[in-house]
Amino acid sequence: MNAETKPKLALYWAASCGGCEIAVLAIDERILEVAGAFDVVFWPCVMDGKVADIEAMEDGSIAVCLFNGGIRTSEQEYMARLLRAKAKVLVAFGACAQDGSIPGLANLLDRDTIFRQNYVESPSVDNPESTLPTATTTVAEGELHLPAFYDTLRTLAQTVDVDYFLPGCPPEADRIWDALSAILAGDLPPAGSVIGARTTVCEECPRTRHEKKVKEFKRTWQVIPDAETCLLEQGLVCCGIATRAGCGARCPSVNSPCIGCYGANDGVQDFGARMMTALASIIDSNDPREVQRIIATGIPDPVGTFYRFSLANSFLRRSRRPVAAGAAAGAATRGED
Amino acid sequence: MVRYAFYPGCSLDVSAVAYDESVKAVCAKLGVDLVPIADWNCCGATEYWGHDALIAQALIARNLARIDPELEQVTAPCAACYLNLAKVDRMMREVPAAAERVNRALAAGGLHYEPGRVRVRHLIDVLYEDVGRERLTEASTGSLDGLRVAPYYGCQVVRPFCDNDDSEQPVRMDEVLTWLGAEVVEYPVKSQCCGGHMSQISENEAFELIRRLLDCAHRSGAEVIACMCPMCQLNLDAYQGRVNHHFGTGYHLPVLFFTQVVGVALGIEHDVLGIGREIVPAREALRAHGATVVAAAEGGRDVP
Amino acid sequence: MSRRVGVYVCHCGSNIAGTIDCEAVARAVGERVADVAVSRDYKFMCSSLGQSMIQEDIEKEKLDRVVVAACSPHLHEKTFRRACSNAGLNPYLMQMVNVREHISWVTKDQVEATRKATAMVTGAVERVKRQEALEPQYVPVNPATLVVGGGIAGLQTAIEIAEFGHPVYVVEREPSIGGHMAQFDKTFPTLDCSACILTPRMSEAGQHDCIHLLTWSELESVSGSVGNFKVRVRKKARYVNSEICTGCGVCEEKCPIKVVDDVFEAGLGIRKAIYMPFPQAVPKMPVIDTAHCIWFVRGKCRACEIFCPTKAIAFDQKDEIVELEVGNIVLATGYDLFDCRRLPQYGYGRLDNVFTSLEFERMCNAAGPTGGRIVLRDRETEPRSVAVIHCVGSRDKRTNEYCSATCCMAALKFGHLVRERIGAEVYSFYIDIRTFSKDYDEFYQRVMDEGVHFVRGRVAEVTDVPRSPAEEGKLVVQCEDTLLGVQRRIPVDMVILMGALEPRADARDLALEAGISCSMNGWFTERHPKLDPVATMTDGVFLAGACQGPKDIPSSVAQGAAAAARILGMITRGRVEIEPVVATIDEERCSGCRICNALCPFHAIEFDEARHVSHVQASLCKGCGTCVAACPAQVIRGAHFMNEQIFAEIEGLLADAWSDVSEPVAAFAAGGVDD
Amino acid sequence: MTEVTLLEEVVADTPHGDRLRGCMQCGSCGGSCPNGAEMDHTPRALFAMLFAGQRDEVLSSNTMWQCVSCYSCTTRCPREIPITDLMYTLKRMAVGAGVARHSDAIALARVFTNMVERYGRSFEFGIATRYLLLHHPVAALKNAGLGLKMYGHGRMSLRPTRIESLDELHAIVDEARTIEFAERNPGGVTW
Amino acid sequence: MTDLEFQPKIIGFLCNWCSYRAADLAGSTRTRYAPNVRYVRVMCSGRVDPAFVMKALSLGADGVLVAGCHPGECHYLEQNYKTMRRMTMLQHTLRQLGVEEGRVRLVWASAAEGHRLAKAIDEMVDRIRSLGPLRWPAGWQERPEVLAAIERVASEHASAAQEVAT
Repeated sequence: MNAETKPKLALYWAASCGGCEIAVLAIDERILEVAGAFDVVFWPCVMDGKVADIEAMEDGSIAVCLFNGGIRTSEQEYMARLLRAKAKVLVAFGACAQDGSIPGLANLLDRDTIFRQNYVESPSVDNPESTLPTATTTVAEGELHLPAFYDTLRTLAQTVDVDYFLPGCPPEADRIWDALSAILAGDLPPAGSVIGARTTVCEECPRTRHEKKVKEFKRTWQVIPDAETCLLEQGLVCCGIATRAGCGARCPSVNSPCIGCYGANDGVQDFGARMMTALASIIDSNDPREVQRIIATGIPDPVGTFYRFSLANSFLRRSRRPVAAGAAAGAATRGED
Repeated sequence: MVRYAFYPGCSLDVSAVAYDESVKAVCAKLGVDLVPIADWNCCGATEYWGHDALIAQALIARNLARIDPELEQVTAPCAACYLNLAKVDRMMREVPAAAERVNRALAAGGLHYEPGRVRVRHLIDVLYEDVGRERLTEASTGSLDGLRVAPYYGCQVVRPFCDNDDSEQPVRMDEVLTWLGAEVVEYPVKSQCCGGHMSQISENEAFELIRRLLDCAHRSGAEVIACMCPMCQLNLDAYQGRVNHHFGTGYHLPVLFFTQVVGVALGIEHDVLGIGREIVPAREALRAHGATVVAAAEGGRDVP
Repeated sequence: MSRRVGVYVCHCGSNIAGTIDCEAVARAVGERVADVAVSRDYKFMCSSLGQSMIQEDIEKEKLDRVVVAACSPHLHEKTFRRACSNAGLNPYLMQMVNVREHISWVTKDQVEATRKATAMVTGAVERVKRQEALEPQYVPVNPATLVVGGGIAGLQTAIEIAEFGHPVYVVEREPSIGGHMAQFDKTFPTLDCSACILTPRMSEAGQHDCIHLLTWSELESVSGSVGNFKVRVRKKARYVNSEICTGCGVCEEKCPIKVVDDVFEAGLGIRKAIYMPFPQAVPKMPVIDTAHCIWFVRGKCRACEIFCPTKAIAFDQKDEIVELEVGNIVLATGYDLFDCRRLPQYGYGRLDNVFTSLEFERMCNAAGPTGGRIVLRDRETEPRSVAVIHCVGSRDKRTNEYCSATCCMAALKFGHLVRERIGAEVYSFYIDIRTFSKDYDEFYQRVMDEGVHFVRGRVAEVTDVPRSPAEEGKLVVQCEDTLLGVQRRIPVDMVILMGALEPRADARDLALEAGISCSMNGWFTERHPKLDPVATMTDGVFLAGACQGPKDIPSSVAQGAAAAARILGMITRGRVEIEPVVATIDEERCSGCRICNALCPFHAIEFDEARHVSHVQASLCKGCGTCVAACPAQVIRGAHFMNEQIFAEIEGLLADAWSDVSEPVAAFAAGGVDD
Repeated sequence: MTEVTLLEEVVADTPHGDRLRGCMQCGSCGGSCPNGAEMDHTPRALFAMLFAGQRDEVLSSNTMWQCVSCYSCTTRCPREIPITDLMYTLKRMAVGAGVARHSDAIALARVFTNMVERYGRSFEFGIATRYLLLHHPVAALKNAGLGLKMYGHGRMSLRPTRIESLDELHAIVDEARTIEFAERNPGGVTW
Repeated sequence: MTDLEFQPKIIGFLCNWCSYRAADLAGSTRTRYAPNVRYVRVMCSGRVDPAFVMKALSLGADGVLVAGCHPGECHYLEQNYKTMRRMTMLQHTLRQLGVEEGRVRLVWASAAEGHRLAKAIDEMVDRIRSLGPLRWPAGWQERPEVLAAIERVASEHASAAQEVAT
C-alpha cells in the first residue's frame, strides 16, 4: 500500500507528560505494522512536521488522530480544533486527554497561583524581577505572543467533539494495539465510547475479598500490606473498586493500591463521587465525631486521592475560583457539558 | 499523677480560710498536685449574673483562659466557683455565639479560651474518682472512729452540672466519708438550700432555711455537719446563734468543711486543718472520738 | 428519545391556585420543556372529571408519560396511578409533584411560589421521560402466623386468626400468658374484674387447636420476608416435663425456698423456687427458677421431684431451639413500667410507704400479696390519707417526653378504690387530667363526686423531713398548687407513683431482628401514624398493643384484632404483591469488590463465591437505594430511582439556573465578590 | 417594626431560653423553690404572666429577687427550662427598666460588683460594711458581733486583696460592656 | 457582601418516610418558610449519591440539602448512618474545592417535625444568602484576555494558511 492510499494517522501531545507517546512505542515490533498500515502524517514528538501542512489538508482527510494531553493553552486548543477538523476519528488518547489527569489537578489553583509558584516561589527558580510569562509582550520590534495559559485545564472532549477514548496513564500497550486493530478493521463501537472494559479493576485483581468494614484509612507508608487480602480491607485507599479494568490490576498485584489511572467505569460521570460514596459506606462507625476523625486523619488530601486523574472531568471540574481574580467576560457562555 | 489547676476563690482567702487550709493539707497528704491559677480573679458568685451577664461570663472565662496550657483539669472547692466555671465552659460549648462574645471580651485582655479545653471538676469528684476508695481507705488512720457526720452538699455542687452524681440525693461525699471511717447519718435534706446570700439581704427567710437544715441534722443524730461550700458553712455556722435566738431553739452543731473531716481521718493535726476557726466549736465532738487519734499516733490501736 | 408527556397542574380549589399561578406553570412547562405534548391546569385533578381528563388525553393524545402537580403523593399517588393504569399506561410512568404541601401552603410570595412550582414540574417532566414501566411481583403467603407476646393484644390476634382455622404460634417469655392485664385488679372505667375478663381468653387460647403456645420462650432470630418468614425460638428449659405435668401444685407446696416475686407480684409478694406465677396460669405448669432452686445452687433438695405424683420434674432438661415457618409476624410485646428510683425526689426505694402503681394494683387484688387489703409497708396499718402522683417519668424530657396515656385513668381508678375500700383521703396530683375515651370523663366526674381531692401541680418532692408537728411521721408531698399559685405541703400516709409506660428494655434488639424501626422514644414504628398504625415498614410484620406506644386495654385489643384482620386478608388472598422498586446488580459488570455486601440491613445482598459477583435477592430488597448509591462501579440499578432519572430531575429543577448562565456570570464579573 | 415582647427579649437574652416556650405550667419550679413562699408570684405564675404579655407586672415582681440560685427548679423542670438563668435575665431587665423591687439585693449586687471590678477579688469586709452600713444600719449593729467573732477566728480581713494584672481585667470588663452596649444599640451610636 | 435580592437555588433531597412527610406536615400546618429549596424525593437518604450533590452544584445550585430520618429512626433501619458518613466524606472533599460548609447540609427531620425542617431550611437559606451565589459553571470560564488569545491564534493561523495556499 502506498502512502497515497494508506489511511493517514496523526498523533499529538498537548498538556501531558509525554508518557503516552512512549506507550505507543511500547507496543514493540507491532509499531512496524502500524507504520505499514498507516501513513503517519503528523507526530511532532517523533518526526518533523508543519502545522501549516495540516492546515492545508482537506477536512476529514486524516483517518485517525491519537491526541494525548488536556487543553491548557490557546495553542493546544487551536491544535485540538484543527485536528478535530482534519481527522475523521479523533481519539482522546490516555488519561490526560480523557480526564485531565495530573495536569488537571492544577485546577485546584488558577493561572496566577501556578505562575507564581512555578516562576517565582519555587526554591530552584532564580527570577529576581519576578517576571511572569504573558500572552503578549511589547518589544521595540513589535508585539510578541506566547500561547495564553488557561485558569482551568479542560479535557479534550470539553474542547472539541471526541469519537473515542482510550483510557490509562498511559494506556496499556495491548489495549492500544486492540484499538488500532479495531480501527484498521473498521470494527468500532458507537462514537463516543470508551474503548475498554466495562467493569472495574477488582475483576482482574487476584486478592481475596470479604464483606468490608474499615475502622481506619491508612497511607501506604503506614503498613506493609499482606499479599493475599484486598488492600482496601487492610485500610489502604485502593481505587480499584471504582477504576475501569484493563491494566490487569498492575498495582495491586505488586502490593500497591490502585490510584485510578484508568478512570471511572463505563457510564460513570464522576470518579471521585464513586470513591467517596464507596469508602464512606464501609466506614465501621455510626458516631459522627468518630467518622469525622477517621476521614480527616485517613484522607488528608481528598481531592488528590479521589480525583488524581479526573478532576478536570468531574462534575465540578476545578476548585472554586478566587473570584476577584477571575471574573469572566459578560459574553461568557455555559461550559460544554 | 494528674496535676490539677486550682481555683481557690475569694472565700477561701478569708472567711473560709479553714477550707483552704484543709484542702491544701489533704491534697498534699494524698499526693493530689494543685497548681493555683496565676493571678485568678473573683468568679462573680451569683451576684454578677443578675447584674451583667457578659461581664459575669468574661470574668469567669478569664480564669479558665489563664489556666496553664499543660493542665487539662481544673478543680475548685467552693461550690459557687465550681458552678460558675462549669457553667461558662458548658455555655461556651453549647452556644457558639455566646462563646464568640466571651472571647471577644477576653481578647481585649489578650486572652482566649477554647470551650471544653479544660474539664471542670469539684474537689469531691477528684477525691472520689481519681484518688478513689482504695487509696483513701489505705490512708485512713481510723481516727474518725464512727464520728456521726451529716453530709451536706448544698445546691451548687450537685446542680445543675453534676453529671456523675444524683442532683437530688447525691452520694459521693457519703461514700468518701464512709470509706474514711465516719458514720454518715441519713440526711435527706443534703442537697437543699441554705439560703445563700439571703442571710445578708433577707435574714428571716434565710433563718428558716437554715433552721430546717439544722433541725434535720439534729434529728438524724449528727455530731457534726460536713459541707462543701463556704456560703453554706457561713450560714450554718456563723448564723447558728442568731437562728437559735430567732426561733428559741438550742442547736449546737459544729459545721466543718468536708476536707477538714477528711483531714482528721488522714491523721492531720487539727490546727493545720483550720479546726478551731468555726464559730460553733467542733473540738468537743471530735474529742469524743479523739482519744483514738492519740492512740493511733502512738501506734498500736486495733481497728475493730 | 422522543416522548409525549402530559402535564396536569391542579388548583385544588384555591389551595394551590391561591398562591401559585397554575395556568402560568402549565403554560411555561408546555412551551419551554421538550416533549411536553399536553399541559393543562384544572380545578380538581383528583375529581372523576380530572381523572378522566388524563385518561382521555392518554388515549387521544397518545401520551406515554404523565406528570400530575397536585398534593402529596402520599395522599393521591395511588389515585393517579390507577387512573393511568385504567387508560392502559403503566402506573410507574406517572410522576407526582407536590405543589400544595411543599409550595402553596408554605410560601407567601406568589412569584417565588410559581417559580418553584415551575422548576419542580420541569424536574418531574425530565424525570418521567426516563422512567420505565415496572410490573409488580407476587409471592405466596404461608398461612401460619407468629405472635410475639402473650398479653391481651397478642391473644386477641391469635384467637381471631385461629378462629378461621389457621395455625398461630404465640411466643411468651414468661411462664404463663396473660401479660400485664393478669396483674391488674380492676379495669377502668367499668371496674370489671381484670382476671374475670382475661382468664376466659387465656384458656380459650390455651385450648384452641390452632394455637400453639410457646411460653417461657424467646424469639431468637427472624429471616426471610413477607409470606415466608423463618423464625427460631428458644424454648427455655422449665425442668418440668410438659407431657406429664398435671399442674397439681404439689411441687410448689413442698418447695422449701421462698423468693421475692419481682415479676408478677412487683416485689410485694413471695413465690417458691418452683412456681406458677399465678393460679390461673396458662399453661398450668410450673417452672424452676434455677437462680434460687437449691438443687441448681447447691446440688441438694430435690423435694419437688420426690413429691411430684407424675414424676414430671426433669432437672436435666435443656433449652431447645424451635424453628417455625410463618407467613406473617405480629409483635405484641407490651411495655415495661418506669423504674421510679430514677426520680429520687419521690423517694421510691428510700421511703417505705411510697408505692408504684403496679405494687398498688397487686395490693388491691384479692388474690394478691395482701389479700386485697390496702395497707402500708408494715402490712398492718391502713393509710388514712393517700397521695397519687401522676406523670412519674412521663411528659418529662429528662425521662420520657411522651404522655403514657393510661396513668390518669389508672390514678382515678386508684382514687376510687381507696375511697371505696378504706375511705381514706385521696389527693391526686396532676398536670392535666386526660380522660380521652368513651365513658372516661364520666368516670373522672364520678371520682370527683366520691371526694377525691385534685391538686393541679406536678409534685416537686416527697419527703419525710417534717417542718411542723402536723408533718411528724408523715410523708409530705410538696408541690405548687398551680390553681392557687402557692406552694403546698400535704402530709399523707401513703404515696402511689403513677410510673410511665416505657418500651421494653430489649425492644430495639427485637426491632432489629424483625427488620422494623423504633421511634426516638423506643416504641416500634408503625407504617403510617394515621392511616396505617397496624403494619410496619417491613411487609408481613404487624404491631399490636403497647409495644407501638402507650395504650389502654380497649385500644390494645382493637389493634390486635386489626392486625388479625390484615393477616387474614393476606392469607385469603394467598399471595402478596411486592413493590417493584428494588435494586438489581448488573452481574456481567460486577467486579465483586464487595463494597455493597455489608450495607443491606435486610440481608438482601449475597455474594456468589463461585462467580465472584454480588447478587440482590429481590424478595428481600426494600428498595432504599443505599447500595445503588454505594456501588463504586455504578453497576447496581435502583428501579424507579435510577441515576439517569435523578440526574435528569436535577437538570430540570435547575433549568432556570444552567440554561442561562450569562446573567449570573455578568453579576459574577461585575460583583467581584471576594468571599 | 413590630414591638418585641418581653417574652421574646427574655428568651433571646438567656442561653437555651427558647425552651421557655415549652413551659406547660406544671409548677415543678414553684413546688421546688425553697423560697417560694416569699415570692409574690411563683416562677410558673411569672412565666404565665410573660406569656400573657404582662411586662410591667413581671418586671416589678419580687420573684427573681427571691431566687437563691439553688437550681432545684432548673434540674426538676420537665421541659429543661433554664429557670435560674431566666431569673438572672429578669433581674437585669428589671434593673434596666428601673422597676426592680428588691433594693437590698440590687444594693448588695452593686457593692459586690464594684468591689470585684476595683480589686479583681471580692472583699467581704468591705462589702459587709459598706452594704450594711449604707442600707441596714440596724442590722449592721446586730451583725457587728458576728463580724467580731469572724475576725477573732481569723476569718475576716480588713484589707482587700488586689490581683496583679488589674489592667487586663479592666480591659476585658470594658470590652464586655462595649459589646453589650453595641448589641443593645444595633443602629450604632455616635459618641 | 450580602445580596438581599439574591434568591438562592437549593436542591433538597427528601427521604420518602421522614423528611418528605415532614415537608408534608409543614404544609398541612401552614408553616411558612423560604421557597428556595426544590425537592427531589428519594426512598431513603441512603440513596443520595455524592454525585447528585456535585451535579446540582455544577448546574448552578447555590446549595444542597439532604434530609433524612433521625439516627436510629431510619425506616430502613440504619441507612441514614451511611448518609451521614457519605456527607461527612463529601464535605471533606468539598472543603478542599472551596465550597463553604453551609452550602451542603444534612438535616434530620422525623415525619412529625415539619417545623424543624422548615426552620432548618430558613436557616440554610439565610446562611447561603450571606455567602452569596455560588455560580459554579461561571467558574470554568476563562478570562477575557485568554478568550481573545484563542481567537487571535485561530485568526493568525487562518491568515498564515491562506498565505501558504496562495
